[in-house]
Amino acid sequence: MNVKEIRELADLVARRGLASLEVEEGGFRLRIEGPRPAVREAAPVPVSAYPAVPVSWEEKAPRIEAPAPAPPAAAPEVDSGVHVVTSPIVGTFYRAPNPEAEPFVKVGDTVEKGATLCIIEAMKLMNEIEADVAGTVVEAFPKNGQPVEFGEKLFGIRPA
Amino acid sequence: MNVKEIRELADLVARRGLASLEVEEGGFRLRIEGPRPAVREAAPVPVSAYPAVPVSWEEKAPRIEAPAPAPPAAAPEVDSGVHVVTSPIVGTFYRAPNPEAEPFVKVGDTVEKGATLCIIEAMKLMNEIEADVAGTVVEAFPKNGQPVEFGEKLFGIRPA
Amino acid sequence: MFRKVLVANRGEIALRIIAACKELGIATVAVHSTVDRDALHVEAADESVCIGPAAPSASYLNITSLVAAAEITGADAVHPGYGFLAENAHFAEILEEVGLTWIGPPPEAIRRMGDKSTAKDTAKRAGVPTIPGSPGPVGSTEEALKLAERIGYPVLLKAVAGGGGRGMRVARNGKELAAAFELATVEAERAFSNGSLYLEKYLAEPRHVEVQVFGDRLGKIVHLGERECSLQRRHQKVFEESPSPAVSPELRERMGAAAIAAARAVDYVGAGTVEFLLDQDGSFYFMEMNTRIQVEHPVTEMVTGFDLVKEQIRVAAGEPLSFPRVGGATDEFRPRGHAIEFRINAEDPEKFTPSPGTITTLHVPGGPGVRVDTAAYIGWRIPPHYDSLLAKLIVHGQTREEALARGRRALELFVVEGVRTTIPLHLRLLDAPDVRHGRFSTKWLERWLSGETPAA
Amino acid sequence: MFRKVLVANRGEIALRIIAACKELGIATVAVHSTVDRDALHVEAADESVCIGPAAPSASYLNITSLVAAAEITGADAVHPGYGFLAENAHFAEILEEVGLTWIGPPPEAIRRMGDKSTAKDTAKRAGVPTIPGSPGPVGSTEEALKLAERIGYPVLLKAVAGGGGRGMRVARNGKELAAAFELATVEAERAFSNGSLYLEKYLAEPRHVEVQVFGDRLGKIVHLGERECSLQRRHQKVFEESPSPAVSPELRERMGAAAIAAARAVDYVGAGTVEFLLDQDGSFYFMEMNTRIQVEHPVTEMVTGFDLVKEQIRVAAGEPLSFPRVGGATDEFRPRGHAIEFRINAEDPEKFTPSPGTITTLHVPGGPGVRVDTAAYIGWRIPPHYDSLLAKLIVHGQTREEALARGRRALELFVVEGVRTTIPLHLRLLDAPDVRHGRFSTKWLERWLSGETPAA
Repeated sequence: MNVKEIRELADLVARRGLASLEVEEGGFRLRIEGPRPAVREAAPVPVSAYPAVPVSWEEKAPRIEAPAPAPPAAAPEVDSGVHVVTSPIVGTFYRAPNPEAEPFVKVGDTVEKGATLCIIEAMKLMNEIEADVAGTVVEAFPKNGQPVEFGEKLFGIRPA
Repeated sequence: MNVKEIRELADLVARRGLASLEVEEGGFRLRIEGPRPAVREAAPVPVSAYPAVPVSWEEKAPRIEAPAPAPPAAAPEVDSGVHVVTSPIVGTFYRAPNPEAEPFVKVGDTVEKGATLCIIEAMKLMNEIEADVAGTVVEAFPKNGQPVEFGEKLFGIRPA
Repeated sequence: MFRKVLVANRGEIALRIIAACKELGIATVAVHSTVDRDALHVEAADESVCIGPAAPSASYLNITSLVAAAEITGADAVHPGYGFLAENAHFAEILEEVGLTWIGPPPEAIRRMGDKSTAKDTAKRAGVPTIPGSPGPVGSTEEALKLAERIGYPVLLKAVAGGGGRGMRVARNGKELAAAFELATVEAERAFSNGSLYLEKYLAEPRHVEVQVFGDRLGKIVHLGERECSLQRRHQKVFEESPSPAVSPELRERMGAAAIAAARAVDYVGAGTVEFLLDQDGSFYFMEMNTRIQVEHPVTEMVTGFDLVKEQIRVAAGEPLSFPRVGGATDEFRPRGHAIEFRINAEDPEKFTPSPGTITTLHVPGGPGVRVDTAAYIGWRIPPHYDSLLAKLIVHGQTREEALARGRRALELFVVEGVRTTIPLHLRLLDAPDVRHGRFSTKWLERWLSGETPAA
Repeated sequence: MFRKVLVANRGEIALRIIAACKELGIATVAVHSTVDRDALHVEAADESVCIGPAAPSASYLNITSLVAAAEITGADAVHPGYGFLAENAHFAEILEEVGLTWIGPPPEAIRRMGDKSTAKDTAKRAGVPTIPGSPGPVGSTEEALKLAERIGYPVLLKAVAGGGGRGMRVARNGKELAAAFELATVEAERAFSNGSLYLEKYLAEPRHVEVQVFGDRLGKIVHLGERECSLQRRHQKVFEESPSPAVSPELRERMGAAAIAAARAVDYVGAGTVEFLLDQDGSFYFMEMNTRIQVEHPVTEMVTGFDLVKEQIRVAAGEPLSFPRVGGATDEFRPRGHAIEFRINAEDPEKFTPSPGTITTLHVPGGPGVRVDTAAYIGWRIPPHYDSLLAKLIVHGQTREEALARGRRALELFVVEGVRTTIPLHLRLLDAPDVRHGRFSTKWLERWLSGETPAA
C-alpha cells in the first residue's frame, strides 16, 4: 500500500466519522483512528520544572552523530517548510562551547550538513549535536543552560 | 483486498451504523470501527430471570386505578398510534380472575375506559388494572403468571 | 444460609451488600427506580427489578413493591442497607409476616431505639450515662439553680416546645442562669406559646464518638471499638476515623461496656452503633443508637479485618458471631492500626450545593492501605433524586500519621471529572493543624468553614 | 530523607513508588519513552522527563539518559522498581559515582546473587540447603550410581552444555540410571558436542516458595514470611499467595532462617526475595535470590500491614528497619490472614497471546479486603513494547477460604473492555478443586492448561 492509498483511507475514516480502521497484511499493518472525540481530553502532562544544574566545561567533548530521530508524534509542527532538529538525548543544552565563547549558531545563520549546532551535556559528557540538513537556522528553541528531554525541539532549519 | 474494496466496506459500516467490521484471511486482517458514539453507551441492563411463583387466588381483589404512569424512558415505542398500558406496580400478572375463567381481554377486543384488563398480584393482593383509554386491544405483552416490573408494558390499545 | 437476598437499597451500599452475598455464595436481586436503570448495583446483581419511579417514596420506600419484588424473584431474605427503610420496624415486621428474613435487628429493638426519649430512658435504666438534666420542665429559677448546682455548670436551658437551636441559652454560673431563665422563658413563650424550659448539662466542645456493637441470636453481644465522627457539617459526617485520637484503651473499654449494656437492654441482634458525646474531661453520654449498618462501617472493618456486612447476613441466618478476639465481657478490643474514611460527595467543595451530572473521567487510587467503595463509573449520570455520596475513600495505616499521609496521596491520585466533588475540601482539611493533631469537637468543622480561627 | 526521587520505571510499579514517595513527602520525577507520554505514572509524578523512543534499550534501559534525567531534575535518589535496570549492579555503581543514592541493595550483593553458580555456592557456604548433586561433571556410570545412592532417587541427569530441558533424563533407580547415563551421554554428545553430565536430586512435584527478607544499613536482617508462587506458566507467575498452603509455622521459621542466612552472606540491605523449591517431603532447596522488590510484594504487604516500598526508601536513606514484630533471630513471624494476588495481563486468557489496544471500559472492584494496583485508565492505549501486566488484583481475608471467595467476587466485578485479559483464566482457576485446596506444584498449571487431569 502506498502513501496515496493510505491517505485515501485516512480521508475515508475522517469523512465517515469512523472510530478506527485497521489493515494487516503480511508484515504490513495500518491502523487509523478517527478524529479525536471531544469526550475525554488527553490527560494534561505536568510541566516539568527543571532546576538549573552546575556544569563543568570540558576541553574535548565526544561527537554524537546528529541522528535527528523521527520526531515523536507529539512534537507539534512548526511550519511545513522547516526541518526541526530534536534532541537525541536527555541533558543540559548549551549554545556555545564555553561560557565566554560565541554560540555555535544564531538565527539567520546558514549551516552546512554536519555543522555543530549545540552541545548537550549528559553525565558530565559534552555531546555535540550536528545539523542533519544544510540550510538557514530560523528558530532556536531552548535557552542556554536549559535542560532538554529526548525528542525536544532544538533548532528549526529551512533547508537550502 | 484493495483500497477500493476497503472503502466499500467502510462505507457499508458507516451507512449501516455498524459498531465494527473485522475481516481476517491468511495474513490479511481488516478491522473497521463504526462512527464514534456520543459518549459511553449506557451499560446493558442484565435481563432478569424470574422464577415462577405459586399464587393463591382470592375471591375479591382490590381495584387499583389504572394510573398509566408516564412510560419510563427505556420502554421502547411500539407504534405511534398505539397507547401502551404499563404496570403501575411490581407483581405477578394474570389475564383472568381465576385459573378457570376466560381472560379479561384478548387481542382484538374493544374495551371501554375503566374496563379491567388484568390482575397483578402483589403481597397476596389482587390488583385489577383498568384501561385508561377506550379502544381496541392490539397487543398483550406478558404471559399469564409472568412476573412484571414497575413500568413494564402490559397491553397495547389503539384508541377508538 | 440464604439462597437469594434482595437488596432494598441503591448506590455504594447496595454494591457492598452484593459483594458480601457473592462471597457467601448467595444469589442477589437488585431493585431500582426508573432513573437507576443503568446503576452499577443493577449490573452487579444476578437479577434486578424495577420498583417504581424516581421519587424515593414511590420506589425505594415503597414497601409493597419491595415485598412483591422479593416474592416474584423468590428471594428469602432482604438487606435494607442504611437510610431508606433500614430503621423501619414496620417493614421488618411485614417481611417476617410473609416469610422473608429481615437482615437487621428485631423490630422491637428498632422501635425502642428509634424513639429518642424511650432510647434515653432505656440506656439510663441500663446504667449507661446520659446527659444529666431535669427529668421534665423546670418550674422556677430557684429549682433551676438548685439543679444546676447539682449537675455542675455550664448548663443549657432549652424550650420544651423548641427545636433547631431556638430558645436555647447557656449559663456558666448562678448569676447567668437566673438572668437566662427569665429571658428564655419569655422567648419561648413568644416563639412557641409555651414558656416551659428543660435544663441540662452543657458540653462546650463535645466529640461525637460512636461504638460499633454486634449481637447474635444466641445472646452474645460484643463491641468492635469506636469511631470518631466529630468532623460534621449540619450533622452530616464528613471524615470518620478509628480509633479516636481522644480515646485511651481504658476509656475504650468503659465506652465499649456501656455500648454493650445499651444493646443488651433491647436484646440487640446484628450490627448496631451506640453514639456518645464525649466531653473534654473524659465523661461520655449516650446520644442514640443506630440500629443498622452505618455509612462509616469500613473504618471498623479496616482496623479489625472483619467483614461486617457478611457478619450481618450470617447472624440473620442464625449463625453465632464469628469474630475472634473482640471487645466484650472477657476480651479487650485492640484496634489494628488506624483507619480514616473520607466521604466524597458530588457537591461543591466550598458551598456544598449538590452537583449532579455525568461522570466523564474517573480514576480511583489503589496501592497499599487504600479502599474505595463506590457505585460510580464513567458515563454514569448521577440522578438528582438521592443523596450526593459519590464514593467513600478509606485508608489504613500502621499509625494515624501513616493513615493521614496515605489519605493525602490517595486523594491527590483520585480523579473525578464531570461533577464537582468534596475531594478539595478533604485535602484542605488535611492541611489543618487541628486535624493533623486530632484536636476537634463537633463544632470545629463549621467554625473552620466559616473562617474562624480553628480552636479545638 | 531524600528530597526528590527519580522513578526509573513505568506502569503500575512506577505508580506504586510514586505513591510511597508521596506518603513520605518526597517529590518525584517520572521518566517515560515517547509512547508512554500519556501514561498515568507521568501524570502522577511531580515532574517528568522523556528519556527516549519506545524501544526499552533506548529508554528505560538507557543508563545515560536516566542519569542525565536525574541530574537535570535535581533528584537525589533513584528507585528502579522491578525489571529493566532493577538488578543491574553497573547502574547502581554509576549512580553512586555521580552522587545519587541507589534505592536497592549494594551492587556487590546484586552481583553475587545475579550469577547462578556464585549464588548457589554462597548459599551453600552459608549453610542454606541447595539441591544435592555432583559438584562437577560425573565421570562414569559407577560414579553416578555411587552419588545417586548417597543423595537418593529419583535423580536427574543433565548435560553440562545443555539448556532448555534438552539432554535431561530422570532415573528412579540404579537400573534406570545406568541405562540413562549411557543414553544421555550420547545425546549430549550429539546435541552439544560435549557428552559431560551433571547429576542432581530430582524433585518430582516441587513448589515454588519464596521468602521476603529485608535488611537495613545497621546490619539487621529479618524475614516477612513466604509467598507461594507455584502457579506458573513458562516460568511466569500467574497467581501468588501468602501464607503458602504447604508451609507450617515450624517450616516457616526454618525457611525464614535460611533466607536470612543467604541474605546475610552477601551483607544484604533493602528488600530481597530468596526463592526455594519445596519438595513434597518438606525439604527445601535454595534456587536463587532476587535483589529487588517483586511484582508480588503486595501479598506480603497485606498479611503484614507493612509498606515495603516505603521501607525500601527509608532503609536506603540510612534509617533502621521500622517493622515491629517480624521474623528474625528472636521473633516468630505470624501472617495476619491470607492474601492472594491475581496477575491480570492484557492477553488472551486461553492462548496467552498479547492483546495490546485501547481500554474502552474499566471498572475496578472495591469493598473490604480488595486492592488493585494498576496504571490503566479508560482511553489508555497499551503500548505493545512492554510487558502485558495490566493490573494486579490483591485480596485479603481472614482465612484462605475468605480470600478465595473475595477473589472470585472481585474478579466478577472487575470490568475491562477494549483488550482481552486473563480475568477469565483466574475465574476458571478458582473453580479447580486443586486450587481451592492448595494442592499444586510448579508443574500443575501447564498440565491443567493442556487439559490433563489435574493431579497435584
